[in-house]
Parts: sequence; structure tokens; C-alpha cells
Amino acid sequence: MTQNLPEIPDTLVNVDVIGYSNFLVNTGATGTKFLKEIRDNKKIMGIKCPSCGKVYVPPKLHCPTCFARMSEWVKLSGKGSLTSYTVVRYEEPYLPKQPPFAYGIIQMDSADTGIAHFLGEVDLDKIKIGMHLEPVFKEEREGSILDIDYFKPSS
Amino acid sequence: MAERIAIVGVGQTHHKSKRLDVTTAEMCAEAVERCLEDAQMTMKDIDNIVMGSFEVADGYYSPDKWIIPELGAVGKSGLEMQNVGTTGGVVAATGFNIAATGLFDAVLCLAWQKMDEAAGAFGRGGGGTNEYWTGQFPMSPITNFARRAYAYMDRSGCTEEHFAMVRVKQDQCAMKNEYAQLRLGLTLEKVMNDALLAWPIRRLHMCPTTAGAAACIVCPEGKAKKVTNKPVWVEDWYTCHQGGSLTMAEDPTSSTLAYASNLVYKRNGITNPPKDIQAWEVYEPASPAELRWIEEVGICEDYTAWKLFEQNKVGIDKEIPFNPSGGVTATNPIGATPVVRLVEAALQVRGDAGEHQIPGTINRAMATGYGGQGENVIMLLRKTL
Amino acid sequence: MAGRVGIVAVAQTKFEGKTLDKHTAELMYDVTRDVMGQTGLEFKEGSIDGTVAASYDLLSGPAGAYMFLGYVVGAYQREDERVLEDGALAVYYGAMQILSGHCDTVLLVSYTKESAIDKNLYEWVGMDQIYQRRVGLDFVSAAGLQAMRYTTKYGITPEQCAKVVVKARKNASNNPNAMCCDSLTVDDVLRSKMLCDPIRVQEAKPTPVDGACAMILASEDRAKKITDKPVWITGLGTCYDQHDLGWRELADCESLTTAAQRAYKMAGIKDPMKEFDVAEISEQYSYQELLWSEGLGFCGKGEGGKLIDSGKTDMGGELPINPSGGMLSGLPVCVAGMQRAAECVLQLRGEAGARQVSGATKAVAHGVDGPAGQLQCVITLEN
Amino acid sequence: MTTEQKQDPEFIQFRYPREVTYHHALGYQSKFANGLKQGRILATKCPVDGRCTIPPRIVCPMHHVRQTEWVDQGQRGRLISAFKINFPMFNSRTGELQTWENPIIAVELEGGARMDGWCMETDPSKLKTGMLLEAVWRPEEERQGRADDIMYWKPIEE
Repeated sequence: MTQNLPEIPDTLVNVDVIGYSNFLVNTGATGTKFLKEIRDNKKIMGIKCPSCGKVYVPPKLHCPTCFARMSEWVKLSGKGSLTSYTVVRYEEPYLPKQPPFAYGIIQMDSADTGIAHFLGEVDLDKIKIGMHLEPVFKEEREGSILDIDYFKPSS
Repeated sequence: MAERIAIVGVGQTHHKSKRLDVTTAEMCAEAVERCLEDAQMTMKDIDNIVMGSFEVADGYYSPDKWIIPELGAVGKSGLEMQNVGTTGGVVAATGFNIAATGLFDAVLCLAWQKMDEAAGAFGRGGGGTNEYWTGQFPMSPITNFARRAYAYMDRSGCTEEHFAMVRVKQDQCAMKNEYAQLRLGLTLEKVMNDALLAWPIRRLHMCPTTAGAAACIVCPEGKAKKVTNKPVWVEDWYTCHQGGSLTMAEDPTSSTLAYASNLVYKRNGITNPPKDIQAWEVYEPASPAELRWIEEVGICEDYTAWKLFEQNKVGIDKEIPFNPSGGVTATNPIGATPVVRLVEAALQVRGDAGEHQIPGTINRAMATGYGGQGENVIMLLRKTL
Repeated sequence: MAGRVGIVAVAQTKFEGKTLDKHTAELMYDVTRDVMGQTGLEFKEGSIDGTVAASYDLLSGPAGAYMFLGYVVGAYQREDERVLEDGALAVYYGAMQILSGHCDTVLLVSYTKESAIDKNLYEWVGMDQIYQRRVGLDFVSAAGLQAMRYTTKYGITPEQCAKVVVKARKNASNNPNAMCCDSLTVDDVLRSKMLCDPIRVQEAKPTPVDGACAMILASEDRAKKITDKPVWITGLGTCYDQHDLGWRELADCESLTTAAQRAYKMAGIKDPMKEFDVAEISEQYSYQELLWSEGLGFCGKGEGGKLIDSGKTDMGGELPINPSGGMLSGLPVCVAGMQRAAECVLQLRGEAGARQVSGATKAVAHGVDGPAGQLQCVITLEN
Repeated sequence: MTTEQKQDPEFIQFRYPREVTYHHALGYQSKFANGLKQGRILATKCPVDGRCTIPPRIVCPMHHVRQTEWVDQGQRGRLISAFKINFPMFNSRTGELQTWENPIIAVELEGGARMDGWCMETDPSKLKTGMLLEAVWRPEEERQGRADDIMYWKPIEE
């Protein structure tokens, strides 16, 4: 240890470390019911709070303001109106579509909330807040929110 | 302290290895429902929520954001805390601090972990350590405790059989706790013949992977007395972190538990811990750890705890009521585990623990949280102040 | 409540795009030593009682990353808790620790190296797992949806949003720690590429940014002993909003209104526009300064556009917003909220240099976390 | 999806596979990595109590004083603890699950610092606390400035 050893350089080092993960998501009883209705019957369902009477979509088990357990399902037409939209023009590996594409918030008819999803069959420059929309379902459905392909302007 | 505080309600889920029927948020809501019911309060009465989980083990970021609506807590104050295994302890300490300011009427502390969604997360790069150094060794809590157990045997002269005795005692307690995950009816033989993970750690010695949540409601004195006639007073709390790898520690068998508990004892005039404290809920991630923790909290001399097990002195209705709930080797929703310890300790103080209630009056109980490689949180509860 | 809470020292690093020469620990060490030097406090009994850190492990490394960095900020056999939120929440909690009487002095540290990972990816992981994350929504597209809703509902013009960026960059030129202080015109901003309609590239927070911030809080008695220029925390408030973007009115930031009311009530603030001399708020996108101004009560609902047009929020105006340049001039997430409060402290101590608002006595700092400002935190300060 | 092939599960689940690259700047720790590349083990030394630490630390946790002095730790050390893992774990070099034949050990180096490593001796019963070990390095061209540049620690006669 006392012998003279050559100097170790102070050169700065940068290291790339890869993290792998493959996490599982449980949709639970409530989520499963909602997703199966989309998959099997092409139906979007809302869930109604027994306390305040609001209808929520996508569903939760508890009302976000009353904390009452919700179990009453309400059939929705799936149609709605656009309350906001945005066009994604940046690229990220996790984006499910090739940009540019549009997201919209669709206020569902006979529900108190909207659902955030893709907009399709519409010119990206011609999207207007307030326009009426209806869902387009995929041919092959697997029980996911992506079984709704997108929402398109309804005639 | 500005305000004296008390736990007025506790709740936990039935801990399971898998909860396919609920999402993480719904599982949390389940614990909160039980907690509110226990306190006979509604969500409207809660005005601050502190929550946390060891989020990397669950694979998300900022989970508080999407759990809050499921709790019916939109519009409330709150924040999220995290510190590996001690997360639940930090959540509780934060809740205690916030309640003690007297600015809020009721603070909800919630912690959870849904390990069924994260199986194998720990294998990856050693459950995360120094970003490029320790991550290169296949380190995990298992290897960490194998090293501790090896050093402990070396130092104390105990044998593998003593670790098995600890595990059997934990199982005997868990059998009486309806919320515990593993209730196996173990015998010494079964434990001794179990699969070896890293000698001397067998599979049964290690904490399981659990999906579960636990919650408690903390109120300042005035409110607590109005809400319940059985408040559990929070006497003191202390988070003690050390931050470092095990090779850093002078003694591979030690953690910060001895330091932290001594500090808390001194602050609260506890001179004879086994006499002054009647119930213990200490976070032991592996059964060999329980031996060392019993020594570190001051129940017996260093490296002699295994003799207590030989003399059959540890158990719910025995001389040393250590982990009457069955402890962490029976149930371990990582981030939530310290809150589970707190909940169990509070139930003991109230006398509401049911089948695993320690006989006699519990005046003082101690719960701890353990995390990383020697980090501890101490929570001290009292029946009367 | 045990008296007031004082901020006795603040420190921040220079904010830079990529600090390839520095380990995260060095950023933390620099700011920690800085505040300890200013106060003469040490990590020992009766000096600094505890540490509150704010960081995201996922941003700084793998699981439990903080556990191996905590010792840098004194988390060695000492009270230490970590907030998994924006730095403003660490200030909030640090103050609670003192108000509870549990601690006398608390060190707060927040740090982020955005250069270590793809920030957008981790914000995407912050969306709920089953619905919004599955369709690929992240914090950028969430902001896009909020901006579109807000600007359409209240007729906010692109020029009004662009003015926010121009003001931020101009203010940043007075701040030696700021990353981006190039002079821009409204036209420059409006000509920049569209990122996520209606947000343009220049209207979003620059990324990646690396940096750290620290401060020391003390109880009233201790604060007076430590410094003759303590800054007092007079009000604190936080509030959560809905997570699902379709479940709330994105054009009104109700949670910020509530958080501000909570803080103002505690501080006894009745007319924020008149009473405050300076505001430091967290605007990751240009429209947010306008929307947050409404939430903080500087103007009525939908009047954010008029507010920026009036020039009242410029330097020298009635209530200068972000004299430091704010997040639009480049601040790391998580550090931002604490840095906002630190800037307020410098202003109230009269130590803000070229960006000083003369005679400032009351200030408000604001931090935000989550998609489209879901969790809001407001801190009011006074010298 | 055809119903004959797959039974409908009671609850729907799905996965998010993810691979993320972190770019770490080692900063003050760079010297340590550079040392490993040259087959040397360096540690930072606390100016107050003289304790050496690996991995290097910016400050001593106890004294909170900046550590700037680097000390060569030599090539030999004594065994502190050892254990063998009997289940597959991830190899961070390859990202794959593998079983590990060699025990993981902690070594106290001649310079006083302690570090983790692998032991060449695969029979744990032959390992005794306090035994003398020597570092066996990977060939120079394979070294990356990582902890596993030291392939094994080899027990040596005294």
C-alpha cells in the first residue's frame, strides 16, 4: 500500500443503467364489469352514487365526494359532446398512436362526467368544442379501454 | 408539544397474497371504510390525509393522485410520504405531526401495498440500492437478512433451530389473528425442512408478499375526547434513518433500533422497558431478526434472546408479549406494514384485539417500522396520559 | 399552534440542462452546506432536529434511491421524512413539524436530475393505471386538454399566453441561477412549433433541468436567535382535485382556489392582489400563470388574460409574478415548489439582487403536483 | 379472441412491460470507477475519524464533513460474512434471472474499508470469519468500472 502507484485519473464517468419492469394491473370487480360490457356488448356503462345521484364514467367503487359505495350500473348511449381536446405532436415510446393524433374529453350523455379518449375520423384542424361524438369499437376486443378505438363526430 | 393527540379509529384489510377483486385504490378504500366505521366517523369529518406506499414495488408514480378520488377525498388537504420499508412509519409520524399542530380536527393516515401486482420487483437490481454499485450484486431483503442471521449465529451461539422456534411462535400468534395472511399451523419440523433461500434463511423465515392496506385516524385531544371514549394516546414518535449499505455498518447484526428506542425511552422516562411497555409490535422482516430486535429494544441482554425462546417465555399470554399479531413474517404489505403494527398496538391498548389480546391491562405499547438496511421508526402508545 | 414558523436560510444551485459533471449527492451537498453555513447550524443535538426531503425515487434512480442519499442531508440517526410530492409540500410539512412542537429546526431539501431519465415517461406512469395511462395520456397532454378548455371557455388569446413566456424570460435575465434567459418576443413564441395544441414548444417548461434547493425552518424563538432577518410562514394550504380529467372542470382550478382560501384564512389575507407584494408560482405551461392567478385570487374567473395585458404582474407592476423567471425559465419538477418559496424569502429579505421587488413585505409561493394541477399547495410569507 | 382457446378470467388483468434507461453522472465517484478499470480499489476517507468507505461517499454520514482524500485499499482483505443464495436472482449485467454458485461475501480490506464481493470458494462450510482473501480481477479489457470487475475473492494461505 505504501509503494508508489500510478495516479488514478479524475475523468468524469457517466453510466447508463437499464431498469426492467413488467408490472401487473388488476382492474378489480368494478373495472372488470365495465371493461367486459365494452368487450362483449359494445356498451359503455356508468355507475351511480346512491347518495348524491351522480353518474360516473369510467367507474369507481366509491363516489369521489360522498365516499358511498356505488353498485348501480347505468346504461349509457355512448354518445356525448366534446368539452376539450388537444393534438399530440411530440413523440414518446409509450404513446399508443403515431403523432399527430387527438385526445378529447367526451362529456357522456346522461352521465355527470366525461371520459378522456382518442378522437378519430375528423380533420385535426376541424375539431370543435361542443361537437357531438359517438364511440367506434374495435373489431377484436380484449377487455380494455382501448377496445373503444376512438370517438368520431356523430351524424 | 402543541396538542396531545390520540388514535380514535383503526382499520385494515384482510391481508391476502392476491387481491384480484379490487384495484389498489379500492383496496385502500376498504381499509378506510373499516377505519371510519371503527371511529364512527364519516369522510366529511376528515380534513387531512397522509398516505404512502413503497411505490416502486407497485410500479407507479404519485399514486396518491388517483387514490384520492376513490377515497371520496377530493377537496381535502393531504400529502404523500415515502421511505422504503419505513414508509408506513413515516406516514404515521407525518400524521402525528400534522394532528399535533391543532390546525386539523382529524387526520387520516393510510398506507398500502399491493404486492400481487409487483411480483419480482425486488429481484431487479437488488430492489434498488446505490444506483450503480450495490445494484450489481443480487441483493434483496433475503440476502440482507441471511447476512444478519449468519453474523447473529456467529456472535450469539444460537442454532438454526432457534430461528425455527421464533417462526413457530409467530405462526401460533397469527393463527389467532383473522387479518393475518399466513396462518399455517407450523411445527418446528416443518420450518426446519422448508426450502432454503439463502442459508440460514428458509422461505418460511422471510416475510411474504402481501396485498393489504391499513389506516388510522388521529385527532387532537379535544376532538378525540368527543369522538371516542377509548382514545389511544400517542406518547411519542421518532423516525431514525441511517442511509447506507450494510458493509458500512460497524456491526452487521445491528440496526438503528437500539439507538432509536433508547432515545425514545429517555425522552419518556422509560427505565425498564420490559416492565414499562406491555405490548410490542416490532417490524421483523425475517424470523432471525426478531431475536435481535428483542435485544435491541432492551428486553434482554445482547445475544441472549434465543434463550427466551428456549425457555418458552415469548408469546401472547407469556412473560414477553412480542408481536401478538403474528408479526411481519405472517403479513407484509411492505409500505403498510408499520401502520399494521401501529393498528395492532392500538387494538392491544384498547383491549380490542380479540383472540390475540394480551391478558391484563396494556398501559403502554410500542410499534416500530423497519426499512432498508437498518432504518427504524418508533411509535409509542399509551392508554392514559 | 405553537407560535410562528420562520425560514432562516435558503439556498439553491444554478439550474442547468445537464449536469454531467455532478452526482446527485453533490447537488444535495452543495445546497445543504450552503444553508448550514449561513446559519452556523450543524447536524447535532439541539442544532438541526430533522430533515424533510422532497424527491421522486423514480426520477433519481431505482427503488429506494433516497435511502442511499439521505446521509448527505443529515439523515443519519436523525429524524428524517421524505415527501413524495413537489417541494412546496415539503415546506408545508416542515412547518407542520415545527408547529406540532416536535422539532425546533428542520432542514428541507429537494433535488431532481431530470437529465437522468425521460421525465414525460414518468409522468405518464403517474396517470391512473386502467383508463388514462392505457390511452397514453401524460402530464403534457393533460395540460393540453386543460389549456384548450381554459382558453376556449374564457376567450384567452394565444398572444396573452405568449406574453407570459416573454415576461418569464425577461425576468429570468435578472436571475443568475436561471437556465433560460434569452429574450423572446410574442412572435417568437407564436412561431415556435406546436407541442400539444394549443401549447407551443416555447410555452412549456424547458426540460431536462437539473438542480437542488434547500432551506432551514425554525420555531419563532429559535429563528430570532439564528438570524435577524427571518421570514415568517403565515399561511399554508393544500388541496386535491379529481384525477380523471373528464371528471372536473379543467377551466376552473377549484383545488387551487380552496388551497389559497385555506392559506389566506390562516394568514388573515383578504385581498391578495393588494396585500401581496410579490408572487412566485409554479407554471409549467404559459396558460398556467393566468389560470393559477385566478385560483390565487389575483383576478376573477376568466380574467387571467386581462391581468397579463394590464401589466400589473410585470416587474414594477402592482403584483409582480415570478420575478425570478419561474418554471418557464427552467426549473426541475419537484424542486420547483421549494425554489418558489426560497425566491419569496430572498425577496422579503431584500436579497434578490437585480430581480428585487422594492419594499416587499408579503409574498405568496405556490407549488403544484399531478396532472393539470391536481394537487395544489399555497404558502404565504411575511418579513 | 376465440372462446374455445381461452377461458374468460373472472377479473381482467394486464401488464405494462417497461424498459427504462437511467443516465447516471458519477461525478465525485468517478475516480472510484476509474480505479476499478485499472484494477485498484479506492475508497474515500473521513478526515475526522479516518474511516474509509466503499462505495465512496461525498460526506461521512456521522461527521458530515466533505471527504476528498482517496486511499488505495490494497488487494487483500478479511472475511466478515458470507452467504449463498439458493434461488434465481437478476444479473444486472445481462438483465436475466440466474442462479449464483458463489457465495456473496463482505470483506474488510487492508485499508479498512468494507465492500461486498463474490467468493471463489463455493462450499460455505470452508469459509471462516476473519480468513484472508485476495481479489481476482476480470481481464483489463472486460472491466467497466463496475463493482463486478472484481470477479471473485480467493481465499489465500497466511
